[in-house]
Amino acid sequence: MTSQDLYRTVRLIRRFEERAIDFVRSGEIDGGIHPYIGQEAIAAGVCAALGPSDVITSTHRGHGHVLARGVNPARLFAELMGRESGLNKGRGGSMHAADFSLGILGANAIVGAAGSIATGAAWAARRQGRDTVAATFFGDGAMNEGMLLEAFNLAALWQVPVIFVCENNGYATTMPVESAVAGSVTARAQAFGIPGFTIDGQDPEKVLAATKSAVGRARSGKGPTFLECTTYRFDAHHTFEHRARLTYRTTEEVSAGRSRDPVEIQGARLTAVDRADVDAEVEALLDAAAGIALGSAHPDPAAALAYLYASPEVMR
Amino acid sequence: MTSQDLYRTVRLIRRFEERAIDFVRSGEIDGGIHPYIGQEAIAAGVCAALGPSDVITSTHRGHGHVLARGVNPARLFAELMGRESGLNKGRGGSMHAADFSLGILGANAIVGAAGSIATGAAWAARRQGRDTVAATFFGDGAMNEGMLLEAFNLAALWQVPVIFVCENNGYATTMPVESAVAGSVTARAQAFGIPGFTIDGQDPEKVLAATKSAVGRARSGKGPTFLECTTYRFDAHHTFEHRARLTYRTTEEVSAGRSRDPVEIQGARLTAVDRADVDAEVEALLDAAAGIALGSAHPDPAAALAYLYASPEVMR
Amino acid sequence: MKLSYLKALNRALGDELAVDPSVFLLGEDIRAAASNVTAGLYERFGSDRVLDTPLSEQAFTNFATGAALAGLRPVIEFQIPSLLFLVFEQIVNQAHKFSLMTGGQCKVPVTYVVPGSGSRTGWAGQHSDHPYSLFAHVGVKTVVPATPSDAYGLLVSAIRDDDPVVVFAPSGALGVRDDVDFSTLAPVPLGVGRIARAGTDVTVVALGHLVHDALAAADELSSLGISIEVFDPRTVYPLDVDGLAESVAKTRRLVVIDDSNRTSGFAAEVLAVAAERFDLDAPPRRVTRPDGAVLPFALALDRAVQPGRDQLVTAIHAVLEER
Amino acid sequence: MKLSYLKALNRALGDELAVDPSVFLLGEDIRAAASNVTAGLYERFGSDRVLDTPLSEQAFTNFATGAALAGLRPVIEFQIPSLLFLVFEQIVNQAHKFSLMTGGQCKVPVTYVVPGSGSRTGWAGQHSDHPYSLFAHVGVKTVVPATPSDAYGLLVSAIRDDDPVVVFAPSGALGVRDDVDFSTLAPVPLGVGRIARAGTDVTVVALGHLVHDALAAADELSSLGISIEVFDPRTVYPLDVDGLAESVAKTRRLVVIDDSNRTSGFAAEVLAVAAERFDLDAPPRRVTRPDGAVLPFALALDRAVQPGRDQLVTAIHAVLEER
Ligand SMILES: Cc1ncc(C[n+]2csc(CCOP(=O)(O)OP(=O)(O)O)c2C)c(N)n1
Ligand SMILES: Cc1ncc(C[n+]2csc(CCOP(=O)(O)OP(=O)(O)O)c2C)c(N)n1
Ligand SMILES: [Mg+2]
Ligand SMILES: [Mg+2]
Repeated sequence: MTSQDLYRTVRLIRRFEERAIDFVRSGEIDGGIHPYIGQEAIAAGVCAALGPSDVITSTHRGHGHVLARGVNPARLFAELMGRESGLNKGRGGSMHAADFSLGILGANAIVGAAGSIATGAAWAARRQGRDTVAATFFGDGAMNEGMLLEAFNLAALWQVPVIFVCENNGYATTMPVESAVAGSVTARAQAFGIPGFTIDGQDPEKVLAATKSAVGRARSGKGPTFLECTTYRFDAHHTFEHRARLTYRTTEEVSAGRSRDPVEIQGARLTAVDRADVDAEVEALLDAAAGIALGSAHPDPAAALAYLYASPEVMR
Repeated sequence: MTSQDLYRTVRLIRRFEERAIDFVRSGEIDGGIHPYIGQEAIAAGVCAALGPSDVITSTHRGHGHVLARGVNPARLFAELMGRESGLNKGRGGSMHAADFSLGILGANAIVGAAGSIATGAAWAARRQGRDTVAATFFGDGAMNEGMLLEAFNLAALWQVPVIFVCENNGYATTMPVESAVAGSVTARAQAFGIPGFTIDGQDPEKVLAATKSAVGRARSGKGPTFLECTTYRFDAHHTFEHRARLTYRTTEEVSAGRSRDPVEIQGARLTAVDRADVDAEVEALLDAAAGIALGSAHPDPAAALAYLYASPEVMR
Repeated sequence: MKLSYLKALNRALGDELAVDPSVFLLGEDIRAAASNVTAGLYERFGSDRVLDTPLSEQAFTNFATGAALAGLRPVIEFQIPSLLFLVFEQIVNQAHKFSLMTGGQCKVPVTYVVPGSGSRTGWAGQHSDHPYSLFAHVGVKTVVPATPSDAYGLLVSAIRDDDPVVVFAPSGALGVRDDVDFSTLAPVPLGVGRIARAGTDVTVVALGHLVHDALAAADELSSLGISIEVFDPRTVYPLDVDGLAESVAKTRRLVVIDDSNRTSGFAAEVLAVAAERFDLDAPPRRVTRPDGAVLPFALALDRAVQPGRDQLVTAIHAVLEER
Repeated sequence: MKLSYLKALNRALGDELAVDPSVFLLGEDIRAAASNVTAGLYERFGSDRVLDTPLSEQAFTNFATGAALAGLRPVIEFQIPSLLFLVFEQIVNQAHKFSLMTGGQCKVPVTYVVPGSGSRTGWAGQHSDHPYSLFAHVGVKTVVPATPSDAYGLLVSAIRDDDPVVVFAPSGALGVRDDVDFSTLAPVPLGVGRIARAGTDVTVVALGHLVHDALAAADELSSLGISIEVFDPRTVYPLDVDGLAESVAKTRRLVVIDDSNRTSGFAAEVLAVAAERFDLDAPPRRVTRPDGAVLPFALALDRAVQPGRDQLVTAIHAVLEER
């Protein structure tokens, strides 16, 4: 994984999200998205440390995770647009993007839910003799969900090869982390006997390095690791905020947060020429992807309940 | 609170439970109980530190808590026997004994549920200008319930005057605490910024002392305290175990556990004469209580749904 | 004056906070009023009365139960209908059961409000449930107001009620506006339905946003000379069976439109009551979500899974033709 | 040979563990087999196949979903029916929804077993629920076997099914024994009911332990010359409507006995189907728990709240007298 690869990923996510926001505005994407802008280094760094047989779970703010894991951007755009060619055939939308062929067990719209799913998947893979490591993403808000804390316990008890990646962007919607998380984020994981580290979530290289050692631990049977990645959400909690007047962050704070931009941090590690090349490459990729998505078919409403059951004969 | 008072409480609980087990055997109590035998020092010590306006919540293994808080043993026996004169008019049974006039907000049959109820009650009392402290009891098994861990967070964030009393008796039914609790019990509370202490749960005086300082903290606005009281359950998880052949503790372990008996530990602090006096007093009290309970009326099945709603006109 | 549904909820909360010091609100992002339901209330009543919670639904639901046991009247806002699944134990097994289990020693006057229940454009499978039938089944008082005036009046009654009450504010109704004189806003008793439109040929039972679909269908059919009576029970549980019986006694034909799944949903209950007690001239019909429904993201699919006006009109024709 | 209901469940688990290496069990105290359902299985299959869990129901339910996504077939034992309330989100909003939401990329073959559902003597308000109608309503496959052979056959089918399935083993049925040749034990397909007793005058629909009450009532009434057909749907969802229709076409009279609450319960669904589709000679009747039922501890009160044989006989007489 070169600096250039990491840059490509963060740049891809950034530009994907900016285009997705445009598609929300233009009405091509119904209902809006939770933009990942500002947090790209985390997805890029974590996924760069994973191998092909590994699995991830994602969140409501999940486009970055699945892009970093290598999904076809055309199929992600198509999913956001509810098209049949979407990752989930248009059935999932922004909060459920999944690609099981890449080990993406799905984004999850319930905060704190996916940690235990990832833990179960990693345990099951190991029990079947596979060398799988799971990485599960969640926000600072999820640290207050009991079901996630329960998952820490299972993972620690059974030495499950899972990496808990907390993206601490300072807020759960409008709730500041200091008003929501008593004690400290890493202490919560450490209390379960899980090694917990706080890392700079704006720097893809740092995230990659930390994840690499966590993957090493997991693969060698040493169990879970917890990574708190400090970061900042540059944009709205959700695009609905572009229309609502929610005041919970000062403009000074937002500017300060934006000043440490993962795209710039990683971009600065490339020559201007290389960077321009990657930028052009990403733009071409996304132009093509958006075009494919916009051109692809809408699913047939008659098949609205397709895939509801594994055995379709259930329905009356 | 004298040594004699504490002894009276542990002795009362012990003998109450022994009689209750007899009533289960004789069929006067339907369905069985979770005996508190061996853990009496905790209920006695904690409740001795509370004042009249304080509140407690209890558990499936709750007779000791409510007795230590001062309920009329006749009404507790009557509740276990499903009589109209029972604490809950025979509607609650062993796992739900409540006496709101004494601030007993109920035992709870769902492990881990009551901690957040106690936290809410304590917060509400304070908001209404009352000087209330809540003590909430739970087992080592409850430490793995996310909803309890969530309660730690709320209590710590909002500096709620609540004392979390973990009775670590080494097992959740048949599950040893070492196989169930990764990390450490107190670390879990400390991770939320709650001062957490491990104390000898077999010695009523030690429990009382620790609770006193926790009550002091709570009353002076310093928020929650967590007390891990190490103890041992002398009898079955539940009286059904008297009939089932569950093997999860060696006889050596059980003997070792029983060797530190709270009744003996506290009894040794009394003169033989004083001790015999208390014993006789307790026996007389329980004789009378059992007699009252056995003689009291069964509720009318026609009123089976009484108290279902605050406004009875709901039912059709 | 125009009153929107959302503003009606907001006004009900503000009025109750003002008149009763034991009322307080808790929930996620209610200080910033992300859903708009609590707009201005933090500024007006302060942090002791409008309590922003961490994402700890189970604990804060039980916290509300505890606060109720200690004498307060908590109102919880839930951002998403499926959060009620997450706190199902806390509502159904705790709050609901305390009164009977303690032999009447206590009351648990907690109100659970879900603004934006049912399908919301783009929110997909895990955010589009409408679980009012579940709460009715377990016997928790359950309210689904259709209009701003009812939203106001039923929410006020829910808060004043001494039992737990769940209030669903369907996203499909949030945009509705009433032309009302604010001074006439008043509590609406739980358990009493209303005739949303009088008619003689068929009784259509509808709840929440579907009342408006039923009214539209009635308009459409009136041009064909078909006279529809729209009965809005307002409360799912307890159900106003007498009001329903009165309507059906007149029309002798019954269709229910219901945004829950078919099996053992609200419509099933209405049909069961009909089977037991009503004399009908044709078998009744229900228009519901399909069994096991999970709402797909793509908008046309999401719509295809929800009960709609076309199906309602078809069902009305069917009960008119049969027998 | 005599086969007890409990042993049948145990045998089904043992057989499936033996034939399919992807099957594994998890739950509380299943190693020591506190409920007896897993007796001997830890010794036979070891700790990787029989996994004792901490009290973390939400996490281990999702853990099972994750394991299923990774290719295993988890079976979870829940000690108490109300634990299903605690994991309602994890079953209904997660396991159930994965297939549709991912566009069919995955399956979630998890089985949830509740040995001892419904009232158990002395366990009182929070441990005596029978929430099968809730799962049927949301569309999770739901099974309530009445006999040991069915307990075996339906549990095997549940484990082999590629969707989540909830299996309720009513405490009132755990003591039932069948005289069976063990070699005849076989899977019983989900969604297919059975005639537990043939008759001509009234169809009584019953599930689980109530099948035995219905059979006893039928015996009692046969001495009065009344011929009862007992229809046991076995699966609450999907419901064998065709089997039911066939029975009712013969008897033209219908009573349902159901251990759930009345409003929008299983009986409501059967009556709704009857109202829509069946020609009956008398209004159907349902015998259920009362609405909002919380089971009081005192035994006589607990019994008074449960649907019983006397009420069933009264209801049967009622449908025979009317019209
Ligand atoms: C259990 C649950 N509670 C509430 C919500 C509504 N909700 C969606 S995102 C969000 C904030 C999440 O904050 P955090 O975990 O920090 O993630 P971030 O949005 O900052 O990425 C909330 C409250 C939800 N989806 N699930
Ligand atoms: C949430 C929940 N899960 C499981 C049970 C069943 N159960 C009752 S007591 C118990 C063990 C509790 O262990 P612990 O908390 O250590 O308390 P102890 O019994 O040792 O006093 C279990 C599993 C329950 N009542 N509630
Ligand atoms: Mg956040
Ligand atoms: Mg214990």
